[in-house]
Amino acid sequence: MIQGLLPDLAVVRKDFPILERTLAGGVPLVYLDSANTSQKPQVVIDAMVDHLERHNANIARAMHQLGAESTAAFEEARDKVAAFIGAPSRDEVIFTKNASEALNLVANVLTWAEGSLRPGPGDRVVITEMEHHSNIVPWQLLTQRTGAELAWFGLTDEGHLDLSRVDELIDERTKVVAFTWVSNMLGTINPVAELTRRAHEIGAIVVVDASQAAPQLPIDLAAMPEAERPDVVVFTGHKVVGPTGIGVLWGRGDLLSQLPPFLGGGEMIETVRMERSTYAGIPHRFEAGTPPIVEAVGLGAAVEYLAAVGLEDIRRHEHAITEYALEGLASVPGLHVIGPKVAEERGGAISFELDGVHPHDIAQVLDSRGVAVRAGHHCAKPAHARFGVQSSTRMSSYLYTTPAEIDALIDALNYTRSYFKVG
Amino acid sequence: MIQGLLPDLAVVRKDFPILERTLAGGVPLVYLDSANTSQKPQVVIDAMVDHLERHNANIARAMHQLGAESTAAFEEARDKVAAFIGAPSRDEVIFTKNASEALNLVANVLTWAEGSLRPGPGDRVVITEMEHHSNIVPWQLLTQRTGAELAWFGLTDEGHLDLSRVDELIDERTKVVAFTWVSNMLGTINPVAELTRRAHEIGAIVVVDASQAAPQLPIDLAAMPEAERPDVVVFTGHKVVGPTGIGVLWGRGDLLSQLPPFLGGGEMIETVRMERSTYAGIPHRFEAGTPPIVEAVGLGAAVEYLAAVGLEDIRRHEHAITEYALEGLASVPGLHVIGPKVAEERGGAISFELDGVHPHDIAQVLDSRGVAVRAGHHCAKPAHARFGVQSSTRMSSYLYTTPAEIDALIDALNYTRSYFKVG
Amino acid sequence: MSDLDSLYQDVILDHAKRKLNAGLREPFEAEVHHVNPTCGDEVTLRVHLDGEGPDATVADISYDALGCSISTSAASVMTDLLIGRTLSEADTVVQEFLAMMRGKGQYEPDEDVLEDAVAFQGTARLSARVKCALLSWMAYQDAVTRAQEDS
Amino acid sequence: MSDLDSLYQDVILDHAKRKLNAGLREPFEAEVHHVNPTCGDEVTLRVHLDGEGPDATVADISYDALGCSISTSAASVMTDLLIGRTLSEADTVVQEFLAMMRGKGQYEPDEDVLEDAVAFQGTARLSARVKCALLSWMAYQDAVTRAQEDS
Ligand SMILES: Cc1ncc(COP(=O)(O)O)c(C=O)c1O
Ligand SMILES: Cc1ncc(COP(=O)(O)O)c(C=O)c1O
Repeated sequence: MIQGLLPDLAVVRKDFPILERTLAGGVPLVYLDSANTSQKPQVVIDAMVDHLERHNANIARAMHQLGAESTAAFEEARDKVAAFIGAPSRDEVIFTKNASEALNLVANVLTWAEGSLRPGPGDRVVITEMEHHSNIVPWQLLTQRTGAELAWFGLTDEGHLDLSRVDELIDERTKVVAFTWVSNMLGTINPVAELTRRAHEIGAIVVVDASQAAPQLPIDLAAMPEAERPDVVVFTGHKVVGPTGIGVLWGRGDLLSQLPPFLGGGEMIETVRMERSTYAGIPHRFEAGTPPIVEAVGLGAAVEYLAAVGLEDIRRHEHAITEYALEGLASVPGLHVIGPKVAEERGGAISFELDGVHPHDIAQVLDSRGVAVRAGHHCAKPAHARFGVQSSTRMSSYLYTTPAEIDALIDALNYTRSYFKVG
Repeated sequence: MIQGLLPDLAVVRKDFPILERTLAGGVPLVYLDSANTSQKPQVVIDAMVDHLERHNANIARAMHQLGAESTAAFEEARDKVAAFIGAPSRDEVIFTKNASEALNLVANVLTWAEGSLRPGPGDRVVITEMEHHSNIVPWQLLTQRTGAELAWFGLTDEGHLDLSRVDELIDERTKVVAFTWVSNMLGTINPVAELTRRAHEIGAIVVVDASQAAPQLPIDLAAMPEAERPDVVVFTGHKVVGPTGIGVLWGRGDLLSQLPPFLGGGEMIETVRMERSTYAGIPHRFEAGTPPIVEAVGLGAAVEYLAAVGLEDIRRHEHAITEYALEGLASVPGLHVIGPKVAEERGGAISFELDGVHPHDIAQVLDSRGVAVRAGHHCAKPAHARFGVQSSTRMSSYLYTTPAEIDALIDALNYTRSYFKVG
Repeated sequence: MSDLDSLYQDVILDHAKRKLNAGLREPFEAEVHHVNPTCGDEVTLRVHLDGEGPDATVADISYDALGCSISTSAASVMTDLLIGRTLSEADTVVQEFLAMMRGKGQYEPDEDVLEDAVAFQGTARLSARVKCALLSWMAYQDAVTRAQEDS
Repeated sequence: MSDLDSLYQDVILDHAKRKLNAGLREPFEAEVHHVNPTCGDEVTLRVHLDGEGPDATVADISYDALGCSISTSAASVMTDLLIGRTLSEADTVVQEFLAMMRGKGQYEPDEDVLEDAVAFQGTARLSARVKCALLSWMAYQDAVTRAQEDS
């Protein structure tokens, strides 16, 4: 018996209508691409439908009853998201369109900031080699535009951050340290508290990409000692069983309040004259235009659902599945996992190579058996380059994944080897 | 009998589940706030539910069957939107999160552009006094950041653009002319072809905010003579019976291809190295991160629905309702419409003042009778300032609006007068 | 009483008409300008304090308000209640008003403290209008803070 | 034939192994580098033309490809088909190939024109893999355009 699985796994699976789907040839779906996007429980879909069919109206601006209902639903979603991550204040929760926008928002407002917040020539922005492109490109653009230097943590052969150069990278010149909590390619869990403490010692701003962490790790920002609490944490709705079209930026209130606006228009203003405008306080300052209303409603239902199942339990489940998967993958001849080999050090995304078969071809054969994985660079080209590969195959589990699905993956991988006559 | 109403109005209304709602006290909903956001037909909701329950996956990156289905659905939505506005090429259609982001996108990439596309000191950006804040603030930010001058068309007392200064405003110093097709406050329809021709003569880029036009005017970009076709046209999903969380930017391909990226990350890249990245072509270059997938599916269904009803018929319907509403409003003592008084010159949003009663108080009394209108500055503070008012009340109709609903509005306005004992 | 009548109680409509203490006056230690960004309602408000610390007296509150009957009457009621009190007495009233306005109509206000201002219980039930009623009260708090900072 | 077998036809797996004409060679008039941004597959491709205008001969196409069996075999098949033809003959083949790949499996390709390349009909049915098959063909078109621009 595998320890740590969700006790009600069969019930949880029933919450996700898509898991009943069959694919070409009548084969059942084995969805192992949750790090790419998660599936949605009925309760999220129903919340969205109810909103669209009964409460739809624009928010804030509308005084009528539908407007009040819609506004209440939107702002309750903010409360729910704040509770989900233990935000010290609900007004520090800003809705964006996805995690990528949230990261770009931070990089942009720092580019336009006045005074010492703006990195300039001689200053440094530090990222890591395991970042998703969405946490690389915005910082490349910022440093190109401001003249600051871009530097990064390299990786060890085991797929951890190489912290040996930490003193060189994080010194008084460093203005921003941005890194991922959990790698979407390697699965690595990074030492958020330790890195944040280091960065805070020299007064740098810490931006954490929690896109892969939020789905599977309990996060309680208010419970973190201030020195170890990042200044900004972002994640994306569609990976926490919510809809697309919404992301979350949490930021320390007194930092956000000092930053200039990102996009202009709609409710982000205090007053507008033709010559010049003044801007609203947070969170509205950073929410230009009609926000993702029905998406917020869906996201609120999503994080409530995850909280009801229990993040600790989800974490344990992911851990059990990951351990089982690592064992299974180790049994496939010629298969090499890239990243930490121990479940304790990683999240549920596992990338691997299979000697003699290109990831695309693996994914294709797997797909013919209903097993959905991702093949490619997973928006982490530098991390692939670091390990000398151009692409990889990635399986990623979630709270609805069963050991039987892992068995199906391993079977399909062995079948792939025989199909392409390798080994 | 009122001429021009949709022949199947009763059937159309049945398509919109929310119209059956009753409000506090059992009064039926009279929704006259469609310029703020439109209601959604069942077919849009169903398309979204079907996607979430059966086809949900991330796009582009996913090789598996769900991924292929989801990608196909997303890209078909692009085709449908392209058809809806008669885009010369479907790759010129870019999905944003709303109209505000689309306008900010343009202003931002022009700010970062190289060479002559970037407005600089000595150059001019021209807007108008009737713009929505979302088409003012981005240009204020651009001109503050680049040192270009911001100038604007004033308004006539009738609520039209004052074109008497056109030669002064649009000359060889002018780099960008940005204006709304239909005003969300005054209802005014602006002369897009004429202004665009003028601007193109001196080589300026023309950006048109079609947020209020797309819902009610047939748009066929390919059919416009090139000299009169704007370079960029934007609108927002939630006003064309689609969901929130999605907007549309159409831009001339050879212009967009010369512009730098807006947000960085995800699929907007060609290749990423730690030092530097190169970027994908359009439309992907401007779609960083996971796009609004289920929202695109909903928007595709929405514009298909509008096309099936027929934009010409919708236009005629709006016209008939507007004419009927203008008559009704004229019958209320002490009521003053702000903006053109003739239906021919305007869209279906009608703002007005009522002597002795503040717009909020009007909206409140109306709401107690189920009539939902908007009160405030409608994100058009400068236009209000122009007419010496701080706020106004606005009714706005759409394809589901009936003459009986206009009657209900007029009754409620008369009741408001007696409630507050004016006149 | 209908919802509408409980919102527009006579006390409120009366204050909206009479606008007690309206107009900007000298002397003052702080002037603030607050806007309700959603609707554009505005208030410019001045406070004049007499003395220092919590025992200082609110010698005057003068204002210029543009807004709906809820927001203008709230300014009128507030100035009528607070002028002449000590800062700490005034704060008790303000806190009670805030508690009522944030109570969604569930909070039982102390009528002895709020006097005419209890009429805003009907507003507290309408989330969209709460901001209207709070506009001048928030401006007052802000102005007092600034007046104290500067002294 | 299963979908999988119709995708991975022997011809294709064979070309993926043999990689005809692989490796970068001199002389060449143009070199291009194309990437499939979705998956990272890459090809560097050179063309060497002999003569001018549509009657010029495609004297050589050399390449270095990193990718799946579909993308590498497509490069192999293409070079095998096009080298030695005139530009206009080659273009006929390219157009026929593009038509088939964009036909979602519905297009009836001319086997006389496409020869081994008809094996990619199975790929045309899988929208996610069409880009793999097209990578080197698009690179070839681009390279020819550039070679002609520069001459
Ligand atoms: C004319 C006009 N432009 C822009 C917008 C902004 O649209 P969104 O809030 O969806 O970005 C609106 C609607 O609010 C509008 O009416
Ligand atoms: C670690 C990480 N960061 C950022 C992102 C970007 O998320 P989105 O595409 O929703 O913006 C992802 C997912 O794609 C991710 O895995």
